[in-house]
Amino acid sequence: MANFFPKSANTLPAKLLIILGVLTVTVVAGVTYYFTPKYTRVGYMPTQPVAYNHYLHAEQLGIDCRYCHTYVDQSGHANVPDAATCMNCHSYVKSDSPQLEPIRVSYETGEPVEWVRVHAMPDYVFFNHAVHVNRGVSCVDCHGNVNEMEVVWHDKPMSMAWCLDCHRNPEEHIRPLEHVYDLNWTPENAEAHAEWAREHVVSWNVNPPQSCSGCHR
Amino acid sequence: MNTTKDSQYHPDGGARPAVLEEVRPANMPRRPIVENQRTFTWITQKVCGIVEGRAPLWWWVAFVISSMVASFTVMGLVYLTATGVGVWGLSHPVFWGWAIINFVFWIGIGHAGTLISAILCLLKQKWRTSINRAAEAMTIFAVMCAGIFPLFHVGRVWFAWWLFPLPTSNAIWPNFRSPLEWDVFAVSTYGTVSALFWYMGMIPDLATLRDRVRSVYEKRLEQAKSGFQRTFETAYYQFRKYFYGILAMGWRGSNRHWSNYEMAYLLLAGLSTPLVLSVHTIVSFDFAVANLPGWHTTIFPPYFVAGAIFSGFGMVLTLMLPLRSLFGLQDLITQYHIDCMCKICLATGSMVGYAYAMEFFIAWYGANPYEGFAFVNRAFGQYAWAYWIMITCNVISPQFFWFAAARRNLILVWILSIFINVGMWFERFVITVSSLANDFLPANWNYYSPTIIDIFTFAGTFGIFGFFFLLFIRFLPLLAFAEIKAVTPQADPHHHPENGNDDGHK
Amino acid sequence: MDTSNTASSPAARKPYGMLALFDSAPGIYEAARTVREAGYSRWDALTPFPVHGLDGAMGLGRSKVPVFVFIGGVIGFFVGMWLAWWMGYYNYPLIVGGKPYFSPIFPFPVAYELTILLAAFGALGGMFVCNRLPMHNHPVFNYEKFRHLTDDMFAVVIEAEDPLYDAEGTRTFLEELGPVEVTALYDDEEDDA
Amino acid sequence: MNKTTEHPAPTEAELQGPRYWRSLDERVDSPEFKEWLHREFPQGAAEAEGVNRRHFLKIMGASFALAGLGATGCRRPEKYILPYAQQPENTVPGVPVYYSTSFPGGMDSIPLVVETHQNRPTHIEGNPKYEPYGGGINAIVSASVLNLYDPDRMTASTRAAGTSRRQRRVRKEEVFDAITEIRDEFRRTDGQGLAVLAAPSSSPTRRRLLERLRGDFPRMIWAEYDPLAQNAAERAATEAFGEPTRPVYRLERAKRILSLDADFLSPAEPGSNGLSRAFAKARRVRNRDEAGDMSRLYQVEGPFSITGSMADHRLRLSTAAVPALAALVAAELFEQLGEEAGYVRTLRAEASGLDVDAEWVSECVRDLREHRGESVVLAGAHLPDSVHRLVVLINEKLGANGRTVKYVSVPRNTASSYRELAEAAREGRVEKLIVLGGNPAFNAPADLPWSDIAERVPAIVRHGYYFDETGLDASLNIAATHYLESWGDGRAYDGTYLPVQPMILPLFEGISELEVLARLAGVRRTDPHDLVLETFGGLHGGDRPERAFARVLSEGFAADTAFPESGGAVSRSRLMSLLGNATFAAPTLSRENLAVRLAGDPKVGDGFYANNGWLQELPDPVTKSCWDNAILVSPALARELGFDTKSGKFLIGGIAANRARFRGGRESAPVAELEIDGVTVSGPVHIQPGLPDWEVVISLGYGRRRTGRVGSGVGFDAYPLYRAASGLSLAGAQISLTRRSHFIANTQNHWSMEGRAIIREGNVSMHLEDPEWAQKVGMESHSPPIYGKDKDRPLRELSLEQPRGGSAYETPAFGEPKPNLRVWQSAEARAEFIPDQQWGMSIDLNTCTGCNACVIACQSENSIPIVGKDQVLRGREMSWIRLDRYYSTGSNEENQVSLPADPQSSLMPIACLHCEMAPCEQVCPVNATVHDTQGLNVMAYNRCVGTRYCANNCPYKVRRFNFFDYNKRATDEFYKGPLGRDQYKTEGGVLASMQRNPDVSVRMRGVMEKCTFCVQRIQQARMAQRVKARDSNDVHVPDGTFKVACQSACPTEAIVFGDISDPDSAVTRAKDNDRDYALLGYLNTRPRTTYLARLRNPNPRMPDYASMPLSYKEYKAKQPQPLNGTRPESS
Repeated sequence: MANFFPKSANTLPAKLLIILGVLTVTVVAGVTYYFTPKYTRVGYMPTQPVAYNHYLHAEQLGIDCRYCHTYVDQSGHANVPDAATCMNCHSYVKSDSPQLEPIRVSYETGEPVEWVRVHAMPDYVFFNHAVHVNRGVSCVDCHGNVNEMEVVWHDKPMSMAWCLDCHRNPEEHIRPLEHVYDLNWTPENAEAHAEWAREHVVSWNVNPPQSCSGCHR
Repeated sequence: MNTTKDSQYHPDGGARPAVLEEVRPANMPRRPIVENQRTFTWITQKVCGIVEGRAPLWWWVAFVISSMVASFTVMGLVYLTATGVGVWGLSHPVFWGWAIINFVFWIGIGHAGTLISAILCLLKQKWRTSINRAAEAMTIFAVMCAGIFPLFHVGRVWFAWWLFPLPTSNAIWPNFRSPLEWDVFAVSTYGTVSALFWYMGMIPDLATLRDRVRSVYEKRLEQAKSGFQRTFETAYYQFRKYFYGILAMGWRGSNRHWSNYEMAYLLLAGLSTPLVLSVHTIVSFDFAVANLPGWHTTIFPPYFVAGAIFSGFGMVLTLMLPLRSLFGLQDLITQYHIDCMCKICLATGSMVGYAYAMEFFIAWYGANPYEGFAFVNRAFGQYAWAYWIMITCNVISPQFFWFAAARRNLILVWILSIFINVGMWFERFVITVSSLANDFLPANWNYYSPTIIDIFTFAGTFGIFGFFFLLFIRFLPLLAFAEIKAVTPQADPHHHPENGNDDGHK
Repeated sequence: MDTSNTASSPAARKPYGMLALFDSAPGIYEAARTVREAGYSRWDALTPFPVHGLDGAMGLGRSKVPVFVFIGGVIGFFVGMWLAWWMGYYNYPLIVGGKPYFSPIFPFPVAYELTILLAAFGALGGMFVCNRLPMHNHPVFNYEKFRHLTDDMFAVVIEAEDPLYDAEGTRTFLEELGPVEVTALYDDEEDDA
Repeated sequence: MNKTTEHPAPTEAELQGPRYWRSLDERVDSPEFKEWLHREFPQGAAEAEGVNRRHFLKIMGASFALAGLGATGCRRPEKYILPYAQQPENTVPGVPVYYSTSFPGGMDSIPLVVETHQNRPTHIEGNPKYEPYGGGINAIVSASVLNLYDPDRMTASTRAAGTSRRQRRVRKEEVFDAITEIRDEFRRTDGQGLAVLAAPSSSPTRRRLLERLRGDFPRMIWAEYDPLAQNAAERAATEAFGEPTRPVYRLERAKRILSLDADFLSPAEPGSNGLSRAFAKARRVRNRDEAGDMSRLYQVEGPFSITGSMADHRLRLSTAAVPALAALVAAELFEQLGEEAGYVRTLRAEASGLDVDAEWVSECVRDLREHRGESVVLAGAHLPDSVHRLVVLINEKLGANGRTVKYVSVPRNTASSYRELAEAAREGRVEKLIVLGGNPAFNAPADLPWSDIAERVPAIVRHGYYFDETGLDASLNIAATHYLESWGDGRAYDGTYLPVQPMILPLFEGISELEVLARLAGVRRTDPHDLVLETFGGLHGGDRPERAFARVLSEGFAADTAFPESGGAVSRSRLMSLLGNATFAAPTLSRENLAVRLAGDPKVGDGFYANNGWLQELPDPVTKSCWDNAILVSPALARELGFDTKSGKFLIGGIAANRARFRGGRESAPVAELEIDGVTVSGPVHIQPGLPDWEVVISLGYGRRRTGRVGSGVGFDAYPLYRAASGLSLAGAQISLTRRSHFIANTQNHWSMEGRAIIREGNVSMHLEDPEWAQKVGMESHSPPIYGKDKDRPLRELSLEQPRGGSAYETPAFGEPKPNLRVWQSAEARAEFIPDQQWGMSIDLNTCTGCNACVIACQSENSIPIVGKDQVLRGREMSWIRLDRYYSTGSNEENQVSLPADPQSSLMPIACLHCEMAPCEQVCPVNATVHDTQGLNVMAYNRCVGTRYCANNCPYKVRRFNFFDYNKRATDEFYKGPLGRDQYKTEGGVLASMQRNPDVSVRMRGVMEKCTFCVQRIQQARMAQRVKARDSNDVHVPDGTFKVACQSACPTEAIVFGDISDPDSAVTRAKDNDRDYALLGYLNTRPRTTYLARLRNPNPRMPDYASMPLSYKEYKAKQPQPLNGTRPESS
C-alpha cells in the first residue's frame, strides 16, 4: 500500500494547532468586549419623546439635579420629573414650541410622557439612590457628566463587576457631601483627596455590602 | 544452548553460578491466553473481519431498536427542559430521585473499563488484553449516559455553565467547597482521560486496519454486482482510507515508537488507577459530605468504588458473552477470562455485602438515634421492598460464582450479570431515596415515586448506550489484537517451539 | 529475492534505506542485536506488537515521556489550588457554611483531578512529540508488503543516511541475518516536500 | 466657554427613530405600539395616573421583553418611564406609605395598618398602637388583601335581562336609579313588602342609616343573618343584666380558665384576637419565678382545636354532651359552695346520662373555686343559650365579674332574625328583598331553605362582592367594594371606634354598602366619607369633627370610645326563671347514633373566602390538609369503619408497612356517606386523633356551587346538615363507607416525634426544679458543647467572632471586614470598624398557638405563589413557614405505628433558621446561597442553577423549590410548559400580581427559595439609617425600628426578631431565657432562630395528670438504657 497522504501532510498538524490557538484567542477577546455590558449598554442613546437637553438646563442654566429628580435623596428610586415641573417654566418660556407638545398634552390630559429609560437594572437588582447620594457618591460616578450631555447616553457599563469594584474600593468614589450634586467638581490635589477619602471611609463607616443581600432580595 | 546468551545479561555481569543449572523451577501450567495456538494473521483476520465484513442482520435490528429507545431520552429531556423539573416525581423532601441514581449507576458501570485497562495492566494480568478495549468503550459510552443527568436535572439548564470557573461580567465564581463542583472536574477529567487512554490503545490496531483497507476494497469490489454497489464500494473505500489513515496518526510499528508508547501506556494506566478511585470517591462525596443520616458515613468512598467495579464487571460480562458467541471469539475470550471476571464479581460483590453489614454495625455502634433509625427504616420501612431486592441481587447472586460449574454455564453467568446491575441500581435508589424521605424531622417525611417521564428518560439511556456501542463494534476493532499478539507464546523472542517442553512456555 | 518497489522508476527517486523482512520474534530479536553490534545508528525495527526485550537489543535509553507527564501534573495541581485561592480568598471572599475563605483541604479534589488531567495530556502529547507523530507520509509505507508489518511479519530498516550505509555492503550484511527477503526502499520525491 | 443658546430643532429623521451611538436600530415610536400599551393596561383599573411603579413597570417591562417589541438584537429590551403628570403631594415613588384602616368583622372589627406602594395596597398588618390586640391579626384578615385583586370579583353591577337568567352589565347610574325607584315604590306603603337581609356589622354609620330607614319605612323587615357569628353569650348577658350587655373576657388576669367547647384562640370565637394576646400574656414565662404563676387552661371540646392543643387538661367530649357537662360543673360548684341545694338536684338529674369522670369535674371546679376572682369559664358561641346563662351564673359565683370578665353595655340590636324573614316571605308579605352581603343561597339553614324565599319573593336585589349562588336568584346584582377601597367604620369587640379608610379609588365600578343604604334612605349627601364623618361627629366629634376625625384616621382608632361597663348586676332570679325549663340532657351516642359537629373553618370562614388561593392552600392548623374539607372521625370510629389503625397499616404511617390507604405519599381517603334524618352528605374520611369516639366533625364553607376559578370544585357542602334550630351540633347520624376514594392533600404525613427531642416540653414542676432541663435533652446534652471552651461567652461575642468550638474549621469572623477590602486592612481602621448588626430570632413555643397568621403574612409580604391541590399532593407547597404538629401518647411503640386516640398535641413553626454554619451553603456549587456579614443566609435567586443539593442538605427541610413557573402559569397549566397561557399578560394575572411587594424579586422556574428574615425590610431599615447618618458613622439600627412580617402578624408575640449582637435588644433578652434551645443543635449548624421550650401546667390532683409531658416521656423511653437495667432518674 502506498502513502495515502502527501508529504505536506506531515507539517499539517503543527499548522492546525497554531491556527486553532490564534482562533480561540480572538474569539475570547471578542466575547469579553462585545458581549459584555461594556459594549451592549455603553453608548445607548435613545431618542426621547421630548428632546430635553441636560447641557442647556443643568450646565448653562445651572438648575440643580434635585429640582427635577426631587426624591433622589429620599427614595431608592430617582423619579423622572412630572409634567408639572416642566410646566413651572415652560408655561412661560417657549410655551408654543412644537417640541414641548407632549409635555403640554401630558399636563392637561394626565397621560404620562413616555420617556425612554436609559439606565435600567435587571428586576432582581434593587439599587437605592438615597443611600448612595447621601453617603458621598455623586451622580457623575454612575451616570457620567450628564450635565454636558445634550441627549442622555448610557455612560458606564453598570455590570455587577463594575458595581463590586466600587463597593470594594469606596475610597475612590466618595466626595464631600456638599459636592455630590456638583458634577464638575474635581479635588484640588488628588493625593490630599485620596487621603481624605480613606479617612472618611473609616470615620463614616462606609462599609458597602459585598455579599448578595446588598442588592439582591 | 540459549542460556549462554542469557548470562551476558546477568545483572552483575559475572558468570551465572553453576548451581542454578540443577534448579529446575516447577513448571506451573499457566492457562493460555489464546487457545488452539492461533497464528498472528488468524487473530488479525478474526478481529478485523468483524469491521471489514458486511454488518450482520442482528446488528441492523439492534441498531434500529436502540436508536428508537434512545429517542425516549431525547424527548424526555426536551419536555423536562421546556416545562420544568416538576415533570419528574421529585418533591419536598426528596429533591433528588432517579436522575442522581441513574448518574451514579452509569458512572459506576463506566469504572470497570478503566479498571481492566489500568489496574490489571499495572498488576500484569495478561488476560485483560482481550476484553480491555470493549470495556474502555463501555466506559466512555457509560460516562456519556451518566453526564446527561447532572446537566439536565438542574432547574435552569441554560445556566448550568456557571458550574465552570469561567469569568463573567458578574465577577462571581463557583464554590469549590461543594462536592457538585468537585463532580464537574472529576467526571469531565474521567471522561477525557478514559477517551485518551482508549484512543491511544487503539492507534496500533487502527494502523493495521489502515494497512488492510486496500486489500479489503479489492475483495469487496469483486463481490459487488450492480454499478451502484461498485460506486458505493469506492466511496466506502475512500472513507475508510481517510478515517483509519488519519486516526492511526501515521503509526508504522517502529520499535522506537513502541518504547515511548509502552511508557506512555504504563503512565496512563498509572494515572487512571488513582483517577478511577478518586472519581467514584468524589461521586460518593455527593452523599457522604451531606449531613443526612444514612449518607454521612465515612465508609462510602471504598463502598462506592467496590460497588462501581462490581457493576462494571457485571456489564462487561453482559456485553461480552453475547458478542463472544455471535462473533465466534471463543479462542480469544476463553473460559479463563470468564472465570477471572466471575471471580472478581464474587470478590467485589462480597465486599459490597460486607459494606452493607458494616453500615448497620456503625449505626448501632455510634448510638446516634437518627443514624440508627435511618438504617432500620431502610430495611423495614417504606422502602424495604427496594432494600431486599438490592440484597438479593448484590450479595446473594454473585455467591453462585464460587462453583466452577456455575461459571461455565454461560447462560447463568449472563443472567446473574444482569441481576448485578439491577441490584446496583437499587442500591443507589435505597441510599438516595430512603435517607431523603425519612430524615431528621418526622413532619417532613414523605413518600417518593417516579413519574412516567423519569422511567422513559432512564430507559432511553440504554438506547443511547447501545447506539454508540453498536457503532463502536461496526467501525472500531472490538479487541486490542496488538496486545493479544504480544502475549501469545510465539511473540516471546526467547521462545523456541522446537525445544523440550511441548507447550512452548518458558 | 531482490525486489524493489517498482511503483516509480528507481532513478528519479532518492534511496531511503534497506529493509530486511523476518517472520518470527526471535528472528527480529537476533537481527536487531547484530545490527546494533555492527555499529549502525540510523536504523529501526518495525514490529506489529511490542516485542519484549527488543529495546535492550536495540540499545534504546529510557523514554522521555515521563518528563511531560510530571510537568503536566505539577501545572495541574498548582492551577487547581491557585483557582480556589484567587477566586475564594483574593478576588471575591464569601462566607460559605462557616468555612474559611481558603484552605488547602476543600480544593484538594479539584487540584487532584486537574493534576491527573494535565498529566494524561502530558502522556499522550509526550508520546506524540517523542515519536514525532502524526507523520502520515513516510517512505517505509512505500514497501508493498508493508501490510504484513502490522500483521504478522517483522522488519529491520537501515536508513541511507547511516554513516556505515552503502548499497551493497548493507544488503549483504542483512542477507546474512536469514531474513525472508531484503528490499531497497526509495523516498518518492515531492517537489514541494 | 461657548454658550449654545439656541438648540437647533431636531430634524424629522432624528425625531423618527432612536439614534445609537454605536449600534443601528430602527425601533420606531409608532402609534400601534401606544395602542398595544393601552390595550395591555387593563381599562378598568383606575389606578392613579400612570406612575413609574418599580413593580408595575416590571410587569410591563417583562411583557415588553416577551412581546419582543422592544428587542433590538442582543441589546436589552426598550423600557419606558411613565412619570406622573401632576405629582400628588404625599407620594414619593419607591417609598411605601402606611395608612391605618380596620377589617370589618361581624361583631369585632380589627384595627389595621396597610402598606401601600403608590396607592396600591400590598400588605396588611395589625395596628400596634391598639393595646388589646397589639398589632396581632389572624390568617383571614392577612389574606383579605388578595381578595381586592381577585379577578373573579364582580367588576360591575349586572341586571337580569328579561326572564332568562343571563345578566347584562349596567352602569352605576342605572343602579342608583333602581334604588331610588325602590325607595319611591315603598315610601307609599311605609315599607310594607320591603325586606332587607344583611350580614351583621358593628358599623355605627350603618346603625344610624338603619334608624333613618326605620323612620321612612316603619313596616320594613330588617333581618341579619350569619350562620357562624352566634352571639349567644351576649343574649345570656342581656337577659342577666336586663339591658343589652356583652361579656368581655380579660384572660390576662385569669389564672384558671375552663373553656366549654370554646376555641377562643381561632377566629371561630368573636373577639379571638384579643383573647389570644391576653391568654399568651398569662403564660409568658420569662424566668423561673414567673413559671410559678403561669395560668392553667381546662378545655372540654368535641373537635380537636388549637385551643385544645394549648390546654393543660383536655377532656374529649362530644359537643352535643357539653350542655350536660356545663350542668355538672354548675352543680359541682354550687355544691362545693353549699348554695342552690334544690337546683343542684335538678342539674344532677339532667346531667345523669353523661359518662364523664366525675373526679375530673370536681377537681377542675375545686381548682377554679380556689382561685376565686382569678378564674373564669367560657362557653362556645355556638352552644345553646341555656349553657351561656349557666356560665354567667357560674362566673358570678366565681367572683369573676369585674375581674376576669367585664360586662359592658352595648347598643340594642334591633334586627330581626332570619326565621322571621323566612316566615314573612312564606306568608307572601315580602315583595322586594334586598340582600346586603352574606350568601344566604349557600349558607341558609336547611330547615328554613332559601329556595322558599327565592320562589315567593318577586324581586331580589343583591349587593355582593362576588357573583355567587345568591346572585343567580337576584334580578339586580350590585357590585360591592372591598373594604380597602371604600369608607366605613366599625367597633372592636370592646367597642372602640375604628375607621375604615380606603387605600385606593375603587378598582372597578363597585358601590359601598353605606352608599346603597344612604340612597335607600334618601340621604342628601351619599358620599360614604361624609356619612362616616357625620356619624363620627355625632358620636365623638365635639365641635370640629374633621380635625378629630383626621387624628383618628392617623391613629387608626378613637381612644377611650369603648363600651362603658354596665352598671347593673346579674339578676339571679331572672336567670333561674329562664333556666327553669332548660334541658341539659346529653344524648347517648354509639356507632349507629353519631353526633355531628359542624365547625366554622378557620381558613374559608363561612365560605366567603373559598376563592382566596392563599387560604385554600393554607394547611389546616390541626389536620394539616388543604384544598379540601373532610369528615373527621376518631380512631375508634375508624376501626369500626374497617380501617386498620392498630397495626400501623394505615394512613399517615411513618413506617406504615401496608400502604393500602396511602398511595405514593398521597392520602387516598375513602368517601363516606353521612345520613341524618333523611339528609345525606358525602365526603372523604380523615382520621383525627383526639376526637370523641362517636362524634364526627365537618367544616362548613366548602363545596361552593358558584364561585371563582380558585374555589370551584373544592370540598363538599355541609350546609344541608345545618339547621337554625339545632345550630352546629346534631345527633343521630349514620355513616357508611362507599367504594369511591378521594385524594386529600396533606402537608404533613407523619404525626409522631419518634422519641426525638424536637419540641421540648416540660411541666412547670420540672422547670421549677431544674430551669436548665431544656439543655439536658437531645443529642447536645451528651455530645461535646458546640462552642467548646467558649460556650459561656456572651451572645454578642459569639455572634461576631464565631469561635471555632467543636468545628473542624476556623470560621471567618462575621464582625471583621473582608480580607480584600484594602481600606480596612490597617490597624487603626479596624479599630474604628463598626461590625454589621447580627440578626436573630427567638420563637416561644409556650405562647405559639399555631393560628397560621404568620404563614399568610409571610406569603403576602414575599409574593409566595400558590401551587394548587395537585402540586400539594406531590409535596411541592411553597410556603416559607411550616407549622409542624406532633401528637404524643407517652409510649413510642403505640404512637409510631397507630393513630393515638387521646394524644397531647404540640406545635412548632419552622422557617429557615439562618444557621451560621449553614449546611446548605457548603454544598451549593455556584455560590447561590451564601452568608452575609449580618449573619443572614442569603438566597440569590438570579444566581441559583437549581441543583437542589441545598434542600437535601438542610436538616430542617425549610427550602422550597420552584418545580414549575408557579408565578407565570395558571395552577391547572403547569404541565403544558411553554404552551400554557403566560399569566403576566392575561387580564387576571396582571390584576393578581398587583398585590406583589415591589421590594421582593418574583422567582422564576428552577430556582430555590426560603425565608430570608424579610431581608428587604432589614435592608430598607439599614439604608434609611445610613441616609439619616449621612456623613457620620451612626449606622446602628435601633432595636424595634422594624418588625419582620411574621413577628408583626403574630397575635401572641411569640416571635421576637432583632440584633443579637446588641446586649439589650428584645431578642437577646428572649435568648437569655433558660428555656432557650437550638433545634438539632448537635449538628453544629448554630441556627440564628432558637426556640423556647414549652411548659405545661397540669393540676396534680386531676385524674389525667401526667408527671411529665407525653412527648418528654416518649423521649425518655428512647434513651439508651444503662446495662444494669436501672432507668436514669426521670429528671
